[in-house]
Amino acid sequence: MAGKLDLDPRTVARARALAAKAGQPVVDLARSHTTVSVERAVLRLAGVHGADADGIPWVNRLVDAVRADVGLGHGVAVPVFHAATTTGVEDLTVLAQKAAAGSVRFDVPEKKAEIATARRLARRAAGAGLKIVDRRRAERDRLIKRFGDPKQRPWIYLIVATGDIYEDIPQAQAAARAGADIIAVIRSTGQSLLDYVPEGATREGFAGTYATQENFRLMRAALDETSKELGRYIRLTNYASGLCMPEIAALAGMERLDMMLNDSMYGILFRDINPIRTFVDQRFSRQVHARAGIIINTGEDNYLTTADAVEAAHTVTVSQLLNEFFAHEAGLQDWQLGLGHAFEINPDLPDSFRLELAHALLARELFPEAPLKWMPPTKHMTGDVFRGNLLDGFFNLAGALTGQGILLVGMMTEAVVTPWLSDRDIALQNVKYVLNGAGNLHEDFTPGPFIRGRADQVLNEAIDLLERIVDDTLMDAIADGTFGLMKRPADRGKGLDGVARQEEDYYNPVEEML
Amino acid sequence: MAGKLDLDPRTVARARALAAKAGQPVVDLARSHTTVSVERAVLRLAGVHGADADGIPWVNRLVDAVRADVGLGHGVAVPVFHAATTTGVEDLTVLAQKAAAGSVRFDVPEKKAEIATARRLARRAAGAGLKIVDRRRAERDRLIKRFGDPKQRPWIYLIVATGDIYEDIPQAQAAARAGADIIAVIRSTGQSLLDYVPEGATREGFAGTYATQENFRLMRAALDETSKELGRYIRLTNYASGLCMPEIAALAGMERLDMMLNDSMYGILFRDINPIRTFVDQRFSRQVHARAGIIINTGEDNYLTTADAVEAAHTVTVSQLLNEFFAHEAGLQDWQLGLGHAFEINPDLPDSFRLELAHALLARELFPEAPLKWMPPTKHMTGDVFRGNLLDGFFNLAGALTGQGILLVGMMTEAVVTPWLSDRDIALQNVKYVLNGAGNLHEDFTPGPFIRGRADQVLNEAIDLLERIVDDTLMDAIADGTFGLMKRPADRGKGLDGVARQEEDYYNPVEEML
Amino acid sequence: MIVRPYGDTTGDGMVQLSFTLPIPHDKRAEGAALQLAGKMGMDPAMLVHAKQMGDGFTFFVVYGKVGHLVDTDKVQVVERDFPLLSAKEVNAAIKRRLRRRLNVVGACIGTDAHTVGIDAILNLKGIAGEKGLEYYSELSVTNMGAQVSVPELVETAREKKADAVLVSQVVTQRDAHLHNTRAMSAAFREALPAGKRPLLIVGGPRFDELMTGELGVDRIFSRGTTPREVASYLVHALTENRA
Amino acid sequence: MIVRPYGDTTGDGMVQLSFTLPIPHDKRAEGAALQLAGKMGMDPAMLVHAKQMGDGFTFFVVYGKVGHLVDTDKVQVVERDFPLLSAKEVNAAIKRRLRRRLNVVGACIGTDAHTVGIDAILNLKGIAGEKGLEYYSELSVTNMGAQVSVPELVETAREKKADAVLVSQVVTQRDAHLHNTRAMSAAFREALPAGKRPLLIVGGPRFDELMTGELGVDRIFSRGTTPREVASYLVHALTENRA
Ligand code: B12
Ligand code: B12
Ligand SMILES: Cc1ncc(COP(=O)(O)O)c(C=O)c1O
Ligand SMILES: Cc1ncc(COP(=O)(O)O)c(C=O)c1O
Repeated sequence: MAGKLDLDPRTVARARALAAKAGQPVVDLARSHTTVSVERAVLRLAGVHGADADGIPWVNRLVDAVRADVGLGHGVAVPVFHAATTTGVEDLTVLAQKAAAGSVRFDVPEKKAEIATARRLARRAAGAGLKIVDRRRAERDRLIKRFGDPKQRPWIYLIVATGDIYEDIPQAQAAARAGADIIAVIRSTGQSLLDYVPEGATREGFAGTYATQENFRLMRAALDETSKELGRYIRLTNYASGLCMPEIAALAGMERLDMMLNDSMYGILFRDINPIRTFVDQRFSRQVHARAGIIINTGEDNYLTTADAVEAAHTVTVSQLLNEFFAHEAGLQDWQLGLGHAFEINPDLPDSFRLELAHALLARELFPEAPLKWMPPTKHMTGDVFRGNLLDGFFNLAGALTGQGILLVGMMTEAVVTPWLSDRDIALQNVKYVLNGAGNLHEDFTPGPFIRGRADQVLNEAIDLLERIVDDTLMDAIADGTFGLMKRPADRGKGLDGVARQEEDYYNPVEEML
Repeated sequence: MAGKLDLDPRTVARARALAAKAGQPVVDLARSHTTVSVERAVLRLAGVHGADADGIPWVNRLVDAVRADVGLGHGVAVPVFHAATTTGVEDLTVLAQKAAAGSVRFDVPEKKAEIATARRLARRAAGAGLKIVDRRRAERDRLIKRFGDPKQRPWIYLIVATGDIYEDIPQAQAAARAGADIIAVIRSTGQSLLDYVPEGATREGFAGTYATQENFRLMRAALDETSKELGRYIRLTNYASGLCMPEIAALAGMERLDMMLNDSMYGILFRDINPIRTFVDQRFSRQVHARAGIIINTGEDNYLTTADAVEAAHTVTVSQLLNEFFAHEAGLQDWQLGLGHAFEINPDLPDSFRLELAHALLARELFPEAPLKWMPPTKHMTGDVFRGNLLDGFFNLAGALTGQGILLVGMMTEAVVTPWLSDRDIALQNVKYVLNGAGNLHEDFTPGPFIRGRADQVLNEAIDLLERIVDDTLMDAIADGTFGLMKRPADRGKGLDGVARQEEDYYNPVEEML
Repeated sequence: MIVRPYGDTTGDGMVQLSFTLPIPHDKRAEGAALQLAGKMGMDPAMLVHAKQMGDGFTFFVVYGKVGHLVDTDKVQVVERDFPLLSAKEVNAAIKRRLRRRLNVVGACIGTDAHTVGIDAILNLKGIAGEKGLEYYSELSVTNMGAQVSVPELVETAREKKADAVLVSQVVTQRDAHLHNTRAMSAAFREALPAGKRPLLIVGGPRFDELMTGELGVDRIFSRGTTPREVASYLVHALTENRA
Repeated sequence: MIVRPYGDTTGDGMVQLSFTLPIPHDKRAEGAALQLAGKMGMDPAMLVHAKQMGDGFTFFVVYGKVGHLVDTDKVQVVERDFPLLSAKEVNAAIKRRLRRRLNVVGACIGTDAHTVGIDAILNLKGIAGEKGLEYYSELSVTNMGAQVSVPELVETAREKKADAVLVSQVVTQRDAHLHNTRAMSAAFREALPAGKRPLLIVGGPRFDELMTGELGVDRIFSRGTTPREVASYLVHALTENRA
């Protein structure tokens, strides 16, 4: 598939080098900070679970208590396990309950031996969590071997979002039976700004269902059944982005989710989360994903819902290069990089479809080993559902012609409602028609000067922008509205108070083992 | 556009030579026969018009009277004009009325001078009719110069079919405003089996509106207005095929229709009209179209509604070659040959879209100068209107990719109702999206081995079939169900009694002047 | 069982509706569209798309909730009230009970020239992998083809001593299929006394199978009919009820 | 004026309808679909498509004629009851009548993060070629962005001495937009006495503009609103009625 654009390898190499240069300061920042959510993720892996009567998880209570006593900068592992030893309360969940009741105080031991003991215990506990993650990964490998991967590329990705996990399950199963390879359960609006992960099975989300460990478990179990029934392993996706990225990543690893939405900048741009908080959280969460064998999906498509898809095409490329750099740095392999892009050019623009092909092919050829995630039209969808289904058909065709890896199925009711059962069925029928009837059309697709020229232009604009970012720093670029027209200064945004600079003696048993 | 398939010019030449060989005996047959409708067409051009109280046109009454007295074999022109001279009734319509009342008898004059006089008068009268045709053609040229041709290829062809000419008119105008370049008024079901042309403005057709001279006039006048309003000449189409092909061709010429459905075999196959009747009628009608500068549309698409579009692909090619041969023989130029073909492959077939491209491109490259008419999916359309609109979109794309000349716009309600106003609007929006966004995709379309191989295969199958037809005669092939699975023996079918062998002294002033 | 339409949650009652009103697009037109949706029982109704077409028409798409309940127990359907037989069983039943071949005459009447449907039922080739009635050795089939006039049909039915007449009607504009069917059944009633009248069967994709009484026919077949169903019905109606 | 839906002939009353019923596909399900169409006033109704989805659901497409009449004179719409002013006129009117800048506070409230709509109204960039309210020299605009809580909004409005509060709501699932708007207007009623309360304006693509009373707001703007309309309304409501 690669090689239709004749991209100059030196230009490509230069783009990558610039991205690394632009990204490195952010990596340094991430390595030198921690956040409440990173620490809670450690405790979740170490076995803390459940929530208090108000629904606030014990991990939150525990981290808040530690933080009140000694701050976050040392990491919570040592204070917590030290307290466990000194109090003799080995069950951390019980410890958290006691801490919440004010009957435990935390401190950072001074003695080398005490530190060593606390660290050892922490490592053992967190190791047990990672072992679950490893077991889940092996289980996935086994199930894929048994049931098989989808027969075709792109894999077909469908959204379920009733708000009620018990409605979601049959809908997801129906979607899989109708041809979906990947089910994504969209979260309730607003969850990404909760600084905790809700607990239990939930039935009351708005335009999405809460991401909880129990919901993950229920849906994964249901899809395992369906995988068996269909003889095809159905992947499950959820969202890491938000204030709880690291924790959700840990839960996803422990419940065998297969893909996670995880973008290095989405939270900053589209949820107004503090940039530093996001960069720290995304790094840790990606390390966990790497370990869990989870494919990440980045969020470049979102830029084109606010910015113009032609004018801002190069910002997508820049962001993909940055996401790739950050992902590699966190240990993710190329096959785990579901880099995002989207079919969002104004359909009234002359040659709009060919411009889409140019952009999609550029991404394909810049990241030949990555399972690119191709997002459907949303911005230019209207209440005209007949036209909507047509646009989605051409989106599907562009996906097939340019060899995309993951196809998020577009819905004719995009501008109207979250997908109905029948919308999904109509949409899948659309995908099937296109892939079956025209899926091999790439054999007859040899981009001419228009498409090649446009791809070159976008790549060059991306390089120009990267040069500017290298000069000004990525943080400033984000503050200036470079991506998706959103202006997000580094000292603003939600969740900044959950960030702490790592002290000399910062210890994180999970990071150590990743 | 041409040359993407690398067809072997010798193979193509061989196919054409075979078609000529297969068609010649039919031409000989057509030249040696006449029909009631050919003779009525002559009289219409000579100025007979109107109908009796039962709605039976005076041309029918007159031809029937002549026939009863002297048979058809001499042509009606000489007996009629001889009678006009001898009775002194110069107005032929009055003569027809008298003939119907039984007060005139016809005979074939014996004297050379009488014959010469009758022929001269006939020539003059028919010449006046042809002059109207010529004037209309010049008028069209002028209007096209003034208002311009459509800006894009393919031209967009839309059907109107309310059954009521006064509903048709605003709908046609709305369609033109919305982007149609060509308006076709479909006829009422069953009109093609009427052995006369109804008179006057009509409001009671079933699934179509009667083709009458007055309806032609009303619609053409309305579209002239709209052409002016839009600064784009809107073409008008109707149907010649049927028992009255020659007459309708004459009326179309006199009322400045721009295109006519006119196939050499459609009437035989799909209306069970006698083969000889059809071949005679089509030849004369095409001579009239040639004079009128009318583009014909052939009906190969229909085969694929009854036969399978993949199995029978080569029968389409054979029929196109035959239609071309007959058309050239009748004096039509390449630019007047709207040869038909259609997007009718079962959409569930793997690579169905690429097979469509192969077939469409084969037609394109076999007839590079002809404005091919590309017909939308009908057979595999269902009540699922959402899927229908998608299929139509891919049909539009195939049309653009393969450079079709005339695009008959598909309707999402194909399997439900004759098109609603809103169906046409949705359909036009579909066409516009595809042509605007992907109309130039042919630049990036370079058929690979699959498409090239399929085109070759169809062409070779066509040659094999033509060889068989040359051996067995075309009449036998038609009798055997070669086209559209319809079996039509030469001695059966409707309208056979309206055919007569030409006598030695057969005279037809119109044919002489064409 | 009582059910409601289902969008994405049990009981949400959601439906999609589109239509054109013969008025230009403005706020009042949108209100008019919502008024219609309201009269159809949509509440709340969301007008999600409005587009003017030409001067005086506007197309609307409306989504919304209907309050109507659907009671599946009150649904009237023409359920197959006869066993579905194999070709062998059909032939055997006719042989045993009728002791002669059963005569079938088929046609598209009126100006309708859509023969694919009736051919699918009658011709050897059949449809959907099932052979047509010509394949059944105990059926004698006359397929008159398209655009057959009612008098011709009656004449042929009489001549062939038809046990059953099968008529196809595909064009429905201005209710052509209903008019033609009524004309056909009336002609048979007029031409033949009750006992001598063949079984009248009509078929086509847009018929309502409940309308037999109104149309004066014995049975109506609609979308997706297969030859076996028709053959089985013939056996049931002609050898069980009558013979 | 009395009108009917238009398919292809005046007065034909034709509409298209689609929906899902939570039952498997069989003849009874088709009858159930027709029953629903009948209850919606479609007669005759043609069931033209039915497709089972999964085990227990079937999707239907129905075409048919509705008898309902639409009376355009009875349509209630919120017509623009104020003149559409240019930016110049807006500024001049505020200057003349208010003698100070008019304070506007805008936000997406609740968990809604769809800022494109409110940004289109407020930000300089505007929409559809029209500049947003920030462009108007006599308007002082505070755009609080997305996911703003109601208490924050009330607080900011008080602090900025807002003359008008502009709230956007795009997500409508489970009527979130209605709940959030009601909560917002209730909070303002609670926090501020009648005379001190800012003008409450809410907007979003799925609002019904007639619901102001029910939602406790002064005005609702829906699909396709432009900044000029909003500015003109502000002038009308704040300088004419109140000042
Ligand atoms: C093929 C076709 C044609 C072919 C017909 C060739 C032929 N020899 O039959 C051609 C190209 C000639 C044609 C022409 C026209 N057609 Co046409 N055609 C179609 C098409 C594409 C498919 C119909 C078909 O073959 N279906 C497949 C068969 C197997 O299905 P079926 O007929 O439903 O039959 C099944 C059942 O209904 C049942 N059944 C049917 N009959 C009977 C009878 C008995 C006794 C029994 C037991 C069962 C039974 O069993 C069958 C097997 O399951 C439809 C659109 C569509 N996709 O449906 C339009 C369609 C039917 N045509 C239409 C029209 C208007 C025309 C024209 C009148 C247009 C014109 N004015 O020129 C012409 C003229 C035809 C005429 N005089 O009748 C309209 C009818 C609109 C309406 N509802 O009134 C349609 C719906 C297209 C449209 N949207 O405009 N057509
Ligand atoms: C862009 C977009 C996004 C972007 C938003 C970026 C941003 N910064 O705004 C992103 C990608 C982040 C996003 C995310 C989500 N989205 Co979203 N999104 C859209 C999309 C594609 C376009 C919306 C848009 O920008 N329209 C253009 C603007 C200009 O139009 P407008 O909002 O109608 O505004 C106009 C008028 O309504 C009016 N107006 C609006 N507000 C106001 C206020 C006032 C005071 C006034 C006077 C006028 C006014 O004036 C404006 C100009 O004319 C729509 C689908 C669609 N095509 O409509 C889905 C859509 C709105 N999203 C939807 C959903 C569900 C979500 C998510 C909740 C999904 C999830 N669970 O993850 C998330 C989360 C967002 C959240 N927490 O709210 C649904 C809502 C379904 C429903 N009806 O309930 C939609 C309809 C898609 C769908 N079918 O599922 N989305
Ligand atoms: C990368 C990424 N993360 C998260 C989300 C959704 O997040 P939220 O739950 O905040 O709406 C998206 C939505 O498109 C996304 O692209
Ligand atoms: C060549 C040709 N002539 C005529 C017709 C229509 O003829 P009728 O009026 O007999 O239905 C068609 C219909 O598709 C056609 O293709």
